[in-house]
Amino acid sequence: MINDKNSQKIVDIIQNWARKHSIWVLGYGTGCGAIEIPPTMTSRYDAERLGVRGAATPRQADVLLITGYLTTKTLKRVIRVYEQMQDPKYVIGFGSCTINGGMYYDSYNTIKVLDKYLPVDVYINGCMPRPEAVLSGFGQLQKRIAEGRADGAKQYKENLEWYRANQKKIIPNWVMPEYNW
Amino acid sequence: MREKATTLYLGPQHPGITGNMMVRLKVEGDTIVKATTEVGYLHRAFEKLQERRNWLQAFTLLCRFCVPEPDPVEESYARAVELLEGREVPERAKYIRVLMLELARMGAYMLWYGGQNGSLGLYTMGQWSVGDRNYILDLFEELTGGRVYHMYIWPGGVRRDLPEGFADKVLRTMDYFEKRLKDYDDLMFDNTIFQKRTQGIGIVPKEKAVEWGVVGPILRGCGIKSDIRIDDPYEVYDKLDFVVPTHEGGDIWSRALVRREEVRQSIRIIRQVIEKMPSGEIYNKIPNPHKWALPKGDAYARTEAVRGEVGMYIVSDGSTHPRRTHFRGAAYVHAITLLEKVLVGANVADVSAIMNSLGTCPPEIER
Amino acid sequence: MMKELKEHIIRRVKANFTEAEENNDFTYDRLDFTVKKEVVPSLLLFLKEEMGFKHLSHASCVDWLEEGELELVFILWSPKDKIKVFVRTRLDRDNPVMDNMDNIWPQLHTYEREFREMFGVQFTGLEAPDEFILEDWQGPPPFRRDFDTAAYAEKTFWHRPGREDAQDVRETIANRDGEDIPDFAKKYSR
Amino acid sequence: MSFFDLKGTLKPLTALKQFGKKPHTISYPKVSKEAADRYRGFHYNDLEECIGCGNCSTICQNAAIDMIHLEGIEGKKGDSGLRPRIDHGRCCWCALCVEVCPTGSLSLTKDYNYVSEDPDSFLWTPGKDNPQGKEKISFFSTEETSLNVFQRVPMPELEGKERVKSFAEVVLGYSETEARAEASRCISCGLCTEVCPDHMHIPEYINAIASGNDADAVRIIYDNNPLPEMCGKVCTHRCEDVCAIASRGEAIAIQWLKRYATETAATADITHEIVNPEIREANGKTVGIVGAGPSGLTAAYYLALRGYDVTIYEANAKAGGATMYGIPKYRFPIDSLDKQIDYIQSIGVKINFNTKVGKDISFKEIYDNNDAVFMGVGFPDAWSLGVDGENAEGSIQAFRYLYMINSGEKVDIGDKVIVVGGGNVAIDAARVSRRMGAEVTILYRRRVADMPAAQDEIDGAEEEGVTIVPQAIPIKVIEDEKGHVKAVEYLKAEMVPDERGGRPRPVAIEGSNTIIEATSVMAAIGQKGDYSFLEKEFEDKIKIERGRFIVNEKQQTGDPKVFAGGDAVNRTADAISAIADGFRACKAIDEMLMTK
Repeated sequence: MINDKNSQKIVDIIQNWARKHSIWVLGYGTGCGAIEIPPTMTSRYDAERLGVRGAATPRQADVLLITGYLTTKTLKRVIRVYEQMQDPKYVIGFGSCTINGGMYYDSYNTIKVLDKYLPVDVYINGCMPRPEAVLSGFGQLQKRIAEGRADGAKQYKENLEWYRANQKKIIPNWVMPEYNW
Repeated sequence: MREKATTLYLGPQHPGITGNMMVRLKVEGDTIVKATTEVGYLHRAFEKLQERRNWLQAFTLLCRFCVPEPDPVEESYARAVELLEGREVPERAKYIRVLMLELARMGAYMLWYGGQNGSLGLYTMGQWSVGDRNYILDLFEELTGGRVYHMYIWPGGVRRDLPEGFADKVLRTMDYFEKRLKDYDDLMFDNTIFQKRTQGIGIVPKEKAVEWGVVGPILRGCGIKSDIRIDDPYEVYDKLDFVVPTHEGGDIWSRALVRREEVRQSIRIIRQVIEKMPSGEIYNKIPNPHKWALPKGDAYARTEAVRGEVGMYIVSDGSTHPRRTHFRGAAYVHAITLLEKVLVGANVADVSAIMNSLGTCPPEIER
Repeated sequence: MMKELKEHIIRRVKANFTEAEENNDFTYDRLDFTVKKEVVPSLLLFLKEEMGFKHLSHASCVDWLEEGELELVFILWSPKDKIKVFVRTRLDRDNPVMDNMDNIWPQLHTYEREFREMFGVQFTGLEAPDEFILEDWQGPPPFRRDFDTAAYAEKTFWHRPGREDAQDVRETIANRDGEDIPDFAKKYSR
Repeated sequence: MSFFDLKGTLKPLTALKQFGKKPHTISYPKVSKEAADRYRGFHYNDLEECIGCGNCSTICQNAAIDMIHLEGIEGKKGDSGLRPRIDHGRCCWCALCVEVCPTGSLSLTKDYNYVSEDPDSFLWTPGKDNPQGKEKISFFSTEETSLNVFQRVPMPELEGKERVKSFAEVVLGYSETEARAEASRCISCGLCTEVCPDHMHIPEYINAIASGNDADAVRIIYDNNPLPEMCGKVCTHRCEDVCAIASRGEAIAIQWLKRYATETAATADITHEIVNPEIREANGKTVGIVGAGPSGLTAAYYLALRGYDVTIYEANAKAGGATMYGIPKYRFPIDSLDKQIDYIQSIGVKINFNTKVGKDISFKEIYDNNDAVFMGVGFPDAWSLGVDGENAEGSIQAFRYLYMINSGEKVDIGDKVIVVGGGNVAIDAARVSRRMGAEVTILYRRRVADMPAAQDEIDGAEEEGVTIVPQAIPIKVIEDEKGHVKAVEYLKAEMVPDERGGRPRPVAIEGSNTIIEATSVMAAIGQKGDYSFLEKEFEDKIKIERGRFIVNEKQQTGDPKVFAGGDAVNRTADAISAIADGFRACKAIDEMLMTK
């Protein structure tokens, strides 16, 4: 075990460097934004150059891409998926709808402000964001990770009660297991 | 010996699923005995929102109904409005619309190439076809200003004329695709794995197909010649020369063959459109959108998309806002009642391939 | 050609359903029949089995709040004759009950589930779970005209703050020049 | 199919040939592909060109656009002073805002890339936050692509040849369909209301017309203008100058739409029925009004509605003032005026005709017998030319000429008329003379473009065959032996730029004397007031400067009980300003008498 503060710092730097270069994105197309993920991942934009690739299950994934609006029904699944993911984990808000409701600001079935329910590390502007913008988003996330500031998951744990209260306001029928990892 | 039935949840978070939806499978061994589709993960209440917007504002929501191929939705809405209002569309706009629709069809089929193969574990195809699809998106970007959301076909015509040199670019892209399609054939249709995983699987019975509401390439994959472009021609399809391919069999394989041929027909149509396109106006301008009221009544217009018949039913009470809009997506039928029937007896491993082949697209189910 | 076809269909339908009101005003391939709701299943079956309208193109529900009615519309397509027929019926908005028709076309099952959830139309004999698209919904059927989605969204979800300094153009100008817009005129302001 | 399918196994391996090819990957962020020439990226707004009409904000179906105050941008006439701010947490880049922007100041650029960790940083004020965006504009609207309807519905008019045959009204008025179509062009921004002296509720009544509720339109119009049909026919319609649509097209025909709405109420009774004015119970206070011109009538109407006992003293046999006697009947038919006067009388306004204050009744008497007095006395006199021979027979004031024609008197003007001046009175006199069968020439000191008359009036005169000779300064009226006008001598002028920055001045060219034959000469170079009716004690209290009453912002003169309005007060000298004065005075009188 390393207890020394300085050596911990060095370990952090190495860890962050490694994490930065292996961003595995959970394959969950929550909204229409998912349509620009295939072009980003395939040959033309080839996100794998940057260490970004898909992961099939939450436990193997690092990044949860919220590709646009979340309906209340999906929000429930997304929360569950997010809590199943293991640290380190990050959330990217994709497009207008995650910021302030976007086109669906007056819809009775979509949430408007994502960061009330999940900690968001990076927002990407656009509706829909182009692959270049998506890659910039990943770039920003990498920068954040490298600087050790990507602490959304920590925030979530620390403020779990606040997040839970907000989540439960939208999801009246809260039957979900607690994932404690 | 009967095995104990287990329930399997496929989705909403599952790499093999075609979008944000869920299929509840009751399986015995790995044979499905009952499948139930559960949707609603993408319900944004578009039609409710459109009632709050005026007839033009409502148009911008349309392309979000089905993101892989938004143009047929725009086309249906535009045509329904024009039908209700009696608005004429300039000839050139009609040609441009057909060009858009066929490019969109190709783009969506490129995604399907990737999805269908991906569902069988053949990932190379996705790298190729989805990568190549970007060339179509580039064309869209140049023509409409957007890669994915075009918001281009609107009531009265289209928004902007072709930019300079656009026709040549389209033709060059078509040349490229013609070459590439041969590669696709080598990789996909001649591939033993693909053949064995698709032939005789996911069969839609021909005698029931029409009654079950099957449309589009899936119906044609049952050997029934049915295509709105020919049966109920819109825009200028009746002036163009193309073939509606059919294949007997009703399985994934014959649907794939239909689609393979349709991409080629799209290229053919696009070449004709470029050649025949007249010059002239592109837009029969609507009045000030804030005060644009449609006469009382209703109209339904439908368009042939890659998934089959998509349509828009609009009702006007004579005001500036729609009384009701109701979108008909092909997946509304294919992904629920049809999928539930086709999946029975299928192998769990084939579910993803069958879903891809039936063109399930959840956003157009729940809207 | 099309005219004769339409007249033929009207004749056949009227012979079997005397009360059906037709609307033949359309210049394109369309014909409307309005019937009482009790007649709808048998008319649909008749059109499908006898008249070649094999394909159910679409079905829709429209809320006519002011008239206290819900309208059901079925759009049928005949692959043989290449013509559309709209079958329309009106239901009492306060007690919208309709017969289940998913034995005619299986896909009507889905439509009926949607109308039940979104408009509150009850289909007697429809066997399906209550929830279709919505989950844990506690409000009224949301697609009814009297459900205000914007007000609901305002109440239920947060909107991001920071935009409170927005001004109304008309008001700004009126305040500047001391114009009093009378209340009865305000509904015409934008 | 055999168990081992050789072709099916080998064919896919041809994919290996791709190894030799150069990848088509765009190695973003190292390499970046430029967005298309029409790309719909971030907004850019030309803050100078923008007029803050807010049409972008109302078309935005996502409620993404706020109109906000920006530092350094002040509102002015034709500019609300507000500018759009886009919430990128709402925007969907549909560019409808661009399509409906009347000025074309709003456009989209090729920029699209913005990522941030701060969700509050997505509010953007285009133009302010991205001044460099101007170079990257990609998606914009032109006159052709814009969704604004820039062409006005043409107004049916009598042809020039037909017009000169009679005094029939030239402008025929919109039909219902035409009016609805024209009204539906309006984007309801309300910029026009600020310029209207009376601040009429223009967007509201135009919207009412567009949605088919003419009765509501009439009610809204009568809210602060009791003579709207007159305005619909003769107003100077400065509102149309600042119309947002006019920045790239033809302004909404505000004046003609008002005319359309008011004409749907065909008689005074129908008007009364539609407007259904709420008349308050008599409050026992009396107000005396001098002059039944637009300002006096307006003050009288709204005071009567508020329960005052109002009496108007009018020197002439008919009410209407300058609009009755100064404006030719082909522009403003007498029936139309009568209808409006009847309506005003029907709510209880008393008018004493043929009662000249100072002669038939003294001002002091009115002053003493009423709780307040309003003077809407106008400019009954005209300036003379001040050249030799101007008193010759056949030399007449244009204003006086119009008065006589409108009173039904016969005037012999011969067959060659010279009108001197470039204002509306000059044009009116010229066009009336054409109708009397004379050949008419207008002499004007400056260029045609400098003429103060309304452009459509000038065009109308030319269509009717009036000759306009610009840059001509009359120096002499030549008489024949009987003392009758024979000709006019004038000098040609050249325009010299004003060194003080004013508009160019005409300077006579020596030796350019030209003589033009004439049977009569009409001077139309301005009117002036006649305040001889005021007794000495009032003349001191009620201050008069440069021929006009001095009033405060409530139209109150030096004597707190006396209010004034109309031409004798304001410099704009048009009916709508007079109406505004009357309306303001009414409110002030009401406030003064009710708080006492």
